[in-house]
Amino acid sequence: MIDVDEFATRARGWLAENLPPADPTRDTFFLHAATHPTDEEVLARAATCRELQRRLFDGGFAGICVPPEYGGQGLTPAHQAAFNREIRGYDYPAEIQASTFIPCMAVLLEFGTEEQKLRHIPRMLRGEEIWVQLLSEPGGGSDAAGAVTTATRDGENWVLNGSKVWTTSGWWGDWALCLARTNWDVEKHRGLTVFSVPMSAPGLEIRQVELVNGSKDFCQEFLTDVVVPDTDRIGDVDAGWGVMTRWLYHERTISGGSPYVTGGGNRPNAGPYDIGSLIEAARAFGTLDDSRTRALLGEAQTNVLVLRALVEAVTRKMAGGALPYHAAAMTRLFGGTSNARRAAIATELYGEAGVVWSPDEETAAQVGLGYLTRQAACIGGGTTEMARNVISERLLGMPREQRADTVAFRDVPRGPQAGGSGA
Amino acid sequence: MIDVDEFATRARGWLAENLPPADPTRDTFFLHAATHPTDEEVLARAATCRELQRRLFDGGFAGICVPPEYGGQGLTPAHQAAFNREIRGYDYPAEIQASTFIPCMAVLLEFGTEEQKLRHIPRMLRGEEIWVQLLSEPGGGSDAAGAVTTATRDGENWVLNGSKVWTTSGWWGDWALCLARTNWDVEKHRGLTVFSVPMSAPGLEIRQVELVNGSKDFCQEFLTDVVVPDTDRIGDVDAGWGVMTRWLYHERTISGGSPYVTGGGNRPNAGPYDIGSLIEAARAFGTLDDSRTRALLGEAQTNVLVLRALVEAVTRKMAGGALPYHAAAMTRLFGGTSNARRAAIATELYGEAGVVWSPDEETAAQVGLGYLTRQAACIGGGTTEMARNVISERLLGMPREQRADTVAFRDVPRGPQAGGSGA
Amino acid sequence: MFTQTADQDLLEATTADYLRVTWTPARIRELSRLDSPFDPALWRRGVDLGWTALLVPADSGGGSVSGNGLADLLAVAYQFGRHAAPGPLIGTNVVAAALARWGTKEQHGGPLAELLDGAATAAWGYAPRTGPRSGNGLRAVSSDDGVALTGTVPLVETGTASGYLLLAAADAQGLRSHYLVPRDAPGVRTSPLRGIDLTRRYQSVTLQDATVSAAARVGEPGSADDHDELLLDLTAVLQAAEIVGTMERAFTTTLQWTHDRYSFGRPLGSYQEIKHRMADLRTQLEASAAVTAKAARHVGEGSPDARLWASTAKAYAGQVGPELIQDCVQLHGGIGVTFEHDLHIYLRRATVNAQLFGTPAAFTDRLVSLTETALGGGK
Amino acid sequence: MFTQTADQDLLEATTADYLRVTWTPARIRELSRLDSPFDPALWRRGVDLGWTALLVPADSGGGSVSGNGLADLLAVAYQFGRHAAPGPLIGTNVVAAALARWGTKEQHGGPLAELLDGAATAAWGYAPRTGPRSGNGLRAVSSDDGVALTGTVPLVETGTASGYLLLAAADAQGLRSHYLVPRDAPGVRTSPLRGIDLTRRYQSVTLQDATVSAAARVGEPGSADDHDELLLDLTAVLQAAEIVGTMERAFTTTLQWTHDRYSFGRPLGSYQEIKHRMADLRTQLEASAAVTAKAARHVGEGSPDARLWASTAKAYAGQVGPELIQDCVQLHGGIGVTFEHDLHIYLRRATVNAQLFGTPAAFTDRLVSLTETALGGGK
Repeated sequence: MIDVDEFATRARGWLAENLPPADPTRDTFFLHAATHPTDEEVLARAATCRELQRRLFDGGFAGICVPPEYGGQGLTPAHQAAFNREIRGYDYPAEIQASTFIPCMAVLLEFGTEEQKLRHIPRMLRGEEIWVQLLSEPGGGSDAAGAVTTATRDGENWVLNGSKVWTTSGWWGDWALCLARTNWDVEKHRGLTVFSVPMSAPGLEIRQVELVNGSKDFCQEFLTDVVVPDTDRIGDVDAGWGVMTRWLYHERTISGGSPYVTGGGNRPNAGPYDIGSLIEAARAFGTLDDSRTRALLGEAQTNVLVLRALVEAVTRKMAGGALPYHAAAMTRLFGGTSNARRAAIATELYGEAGVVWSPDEETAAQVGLGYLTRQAACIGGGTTEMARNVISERLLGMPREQRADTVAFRDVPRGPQAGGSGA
Repeated sequence: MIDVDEFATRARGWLAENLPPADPTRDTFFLHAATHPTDEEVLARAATCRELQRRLFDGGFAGICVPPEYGGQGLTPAHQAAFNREIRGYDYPAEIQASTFIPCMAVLLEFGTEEQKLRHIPRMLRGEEIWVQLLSEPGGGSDAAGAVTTATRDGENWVLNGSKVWTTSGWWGDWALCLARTNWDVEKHRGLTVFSVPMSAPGLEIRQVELVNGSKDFCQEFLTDVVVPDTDRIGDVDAGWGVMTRWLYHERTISGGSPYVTGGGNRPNAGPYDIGSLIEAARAFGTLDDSRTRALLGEAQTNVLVLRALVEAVTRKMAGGALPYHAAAMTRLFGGTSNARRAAIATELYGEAGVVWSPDEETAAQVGLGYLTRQAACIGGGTTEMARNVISERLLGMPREQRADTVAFRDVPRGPQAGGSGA
Repeated sequence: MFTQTADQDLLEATTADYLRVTWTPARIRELSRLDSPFDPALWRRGVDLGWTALLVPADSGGGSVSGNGLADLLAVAYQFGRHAAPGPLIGTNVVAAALARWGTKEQHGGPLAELLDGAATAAWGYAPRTGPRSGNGLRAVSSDDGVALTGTVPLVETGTASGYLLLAAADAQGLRSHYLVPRDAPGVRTSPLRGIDLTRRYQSVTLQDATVSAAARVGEPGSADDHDELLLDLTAVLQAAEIVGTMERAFTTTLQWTHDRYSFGRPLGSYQEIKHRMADLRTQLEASAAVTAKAARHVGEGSPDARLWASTAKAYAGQVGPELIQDCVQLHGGIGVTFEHDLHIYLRRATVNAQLFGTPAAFTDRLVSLTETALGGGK
Repeated sequence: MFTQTADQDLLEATTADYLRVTWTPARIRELSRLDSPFDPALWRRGVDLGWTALLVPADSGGGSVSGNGLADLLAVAYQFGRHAAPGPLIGTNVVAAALARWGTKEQHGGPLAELLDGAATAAWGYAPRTGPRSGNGLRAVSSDDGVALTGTVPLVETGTASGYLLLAAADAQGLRSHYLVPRDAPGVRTSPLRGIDLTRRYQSVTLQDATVSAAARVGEPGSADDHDELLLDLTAVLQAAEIVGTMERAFTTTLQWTHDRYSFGRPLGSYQEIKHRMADLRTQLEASAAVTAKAARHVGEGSPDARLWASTAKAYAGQVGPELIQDCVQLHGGIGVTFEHDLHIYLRRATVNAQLFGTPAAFTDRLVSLTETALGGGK
């Protein structure tokens, strides 16, 4: 196997020849953008991502940790990490790392049949298949295992009915992993099955969801008699929760530690909350030497640095066995709350300028709109409340909450708004 | 009945003749004192309180809202309020308003027999009987109805065994209201009875509890075969919870609204957290014009003013029926948390000076020691957690917590430390 | 939310009825797509309910229903918050109050009457002295033609096209005076701003030798510094009242949600952590309402403590209001950050009210200065 | 709490064993009644475990067990926090580090050797530039007799009677240099201070022509400003480590309490609101440990980011540490504010560490200044 340094050297040369530089002014991440791309712009960018991914594949840098039989390079996480360092400053297909590679490709690698892997993974690595997640449901909230989208067996096929939501990039994805209920007569975790579904399947309608800040990247899907062949089932029937556990694990590696993504993963850049940007704003406002302003700036930056130290420490301790896997919930909690706090700090620093701005004040607009969606940092990818449950029950061993959902799923109380959008 | 203004005029004249001025340097309230009185000093002050109370009685100003047959003046809360305004600036027996008059006298007035009232209330009003509360128990926490101190019937007497704690002024009180369990075979609220007990009763041992700040005003009592005649029972056998409900209600009126106390009740003065004191400190430190310091000062004072507005509004709304009685839990919650926050603010303002001080820096010492006991503001008189339960369940009508104590009390799980001090 | 008289209840109820029908959340979302959502006819119908009369004495054409016009207006502003209704309610009332107190008879007969019958709206061109939105300040040069005003005003709310601006300008001696400037006066140029409120729109204003008659001055020469402080008190109380309205609406919506929404087979509201948060939020709501009502009473009566209470109300409600609504968003989960849900309408309104016309931090500092003065050591 | 080498684990374990037996909570409560709780024999036995050697290179008589002495000392300080053990651990180590780095051969042979074998302890007389404890600063006047020091040092920790003080004094040109001053030097007068820590005692120091030999200077003339910053980094990291120890002890105690204590027939820990608070506290504990360990690595290695991480560690742990313990007190109820309970001894230690040698706010400001500099726009 090629040694890591040599690999890095080779990558450095190849990148300089083959990838364009990143455009620092382009903010690909919906949470901070004050203006949002048109659908045409999104599709154009998706095409670019496919093309960039294809270049990586052709250059021998796609799927660095993926076995060669599926089109990968068969190298180690250390090689991927080295490549991720080298690729800084280049444009790369950031928008398809999640969810195509994590969690979807990672799940396929673990649970797919040989046929499924051979069919999909090379196409993923060549940028030909973009995958999304049909996971959350309108009535579901934090309870992934409470899915009510139903798959009914029909000979060699399954027929899916229900609704999914919070599908990032849903409207321009090619394929999806989809969690569905295949048995209502057992406890909720024991009646789930995972399928792969083409997003173009008949009966699958996609609607873009507009967020408070104008973003339309999330989608809601309505499944009406969508037919899926049994050969597209991922894992055993009614064994979907086992798949889900790993699915959710891989999804969480977005904040670091996945061997399957190129670049830093789709981590949002700091945008208007970056300390440099905040300091610059305070200087422009003439408040930089004000001690209250400095206390806020320092708090914002303390949050960033402590989070960095925490992620490193928890990752190290989990790797060494000093902390169990559930300890990752601490980084999720700290990350969410500290992110939300930074949005509040920015709003406080900007004051009047953060709620009303002139058309050329792009950063102020980002602060204003960012404040409106700040709780997304504590909701998306599992709420901070769920993280607190995990920490207290799994890490600290405190008593589990009383549950009313351990009976057959069909008898679980679902409340007056069950299945509805709840709005 | 004498008209309120006339009564106030009469009081004004009488006070000028008969009561000494208050000594503003004397802090009678343990929470803020950095140095604590010796036992001798406490007893001397108690004697002064008795003497002052006697003067009030002789002057016709004791028990303003108490019926004349029990030694009171038979007037209205408006008269009491007018008197409380007039007495500002005079020394008055602040230390025996609570618990002698509220809750003890108030409970006797509601639940005592005619004989009990005639026997005790005039003596209370003359300063001859100081009453304390034997209520909390070492293993009890927030659950007043979970008392395990037991009263067993023995002919015309009851025999009490158990332990009580957090008895303010316990070691120099004359009599006590005592809550005891008289029936272990029914649900916890239905097996309680209230008794009056002389603090000098044989078998009643009293130990002063030292707090973190050096205060020794609280006591723990150990009851070993304490004999109480049935004629000292307050209310019916096993009907103690009905008494308790009112007992706790009267106790809470310490923060305003009781017709039975002279002066402002035993409300702690602001001490080192008073905004004037904080501003003076900041000026001495040279930080008064620092914007961070001003933000902290402003937050401290905002807390004070908002609490004042909240108490007034809730009191007014409860009186007018716009809010139920349980709304008072909001003032308890806000009062507790805002008090604790003020202690943190003072510590932040004092910085180095609030943790190490020279012997002559009395206010700094108060800040340092006050920080150590700051949670007392969120614990004493019912924790803020209990207040949140009350607000959510009683005021907002949210679902009640799952309970494990609705069976016969003897079968309620009490955990490994039941009955112990828990330390 | 406030303890008030039967007449105040009636004023609040008619306002609430009108706003509920007129400004549904769906309608507000539609208006957000428009460049100019102000509707003169709808505004006039609101004005007919008394919205602009309350801070103006009866002998100037207005009238209070309780003797304390600000306390009356409190409930109107509260309902504006509950419905995130467009205005311009606060600016028009504040300018009307200024004209009623300090205006000439001519100003009462003309502009004030227009505000009172809804023909025009007004905005107060307040600029903080420091921070990101501190304006350059206007300069006033007197001549035989009148007074020429030059400079920029960072931000005023829009309304009727031919409405009024109350602007402070300094003369050569540095004395600041207020002037009532028609929006369409020559030399007045406005540029649209963007912001987070869906229906309230703001402009920056540039004046270049915008000339008004000497009779456009409001109040004695040099009185603007003092008068600004009073207008700031009025604005702060009304903003706080709107914030309380947004808080109430978000809280009530969320309480219902915790009842209807089930998680793991149990209502969300049966989880103790959720219950305790709701208890905290309910307490903050009550506290915000309490301090705002107290401020309205004091400012409306012109009591010595008026400024202290106005500052406290804005400092407190401005701090906890948006945070309360953010917690409501959190309790809703993902749906709470979608445009089709209503919560953000109230979050936007609360946040704009909190930050404009003096941030909570600025009012906190003001409170400290007032306290210093009251204690005798102030600057 | 930290990821460390086997040698570091051993150092921590022997320290923990010794402290647990020697400084029981009951013993600490007893010592709080004494005027002078320092015990030279007990200190020497601790020093024999290596407590004062870690920041001193082997060729100066010290030695690290991992190559990064500060990372080693981290675990010792952490255990000091867990036991609220008296020292003076931090001051002695910081002065030892100063002597090792900048001291003369004579200073290595004399005072440093005494610190290394436990015969003496030392204190660094740091005075913040602003705020309540800003000292007047010392002045140094050189003559043939040596250097005469005059002025006050607001606060030093006590230790051995004949120990050392490391003090910075400014000469006539305003250049500040460090001097090693014996506590019992003529002209040195101490006054006892009081405070919230039960066993750590502090004094203020007044020097009146306290004359030391010119050889008492530590480091080049005028180097004290720079050197103070490094000593501040070391102190901040060690204080943060002690705070993490107090947090861990309070948290663990409280977790057990929520298991054992029943309320309304259920363990306290079965209430969701309590569970979520414990989750928050556990996360703050882990975060404090993480940032402190990272700071120790960077400062110990002298990396370019050392000062940034040291400031962050003290700012963060100093802020959340005492608050975490206060929440533990709250979860205990009334018993948590009694003298006989142990919680307050950790609260005291955490709070003293947070506030002395630079408050969390001061380090937050320092962090911003460092960031400004790193971004190229700093002052």
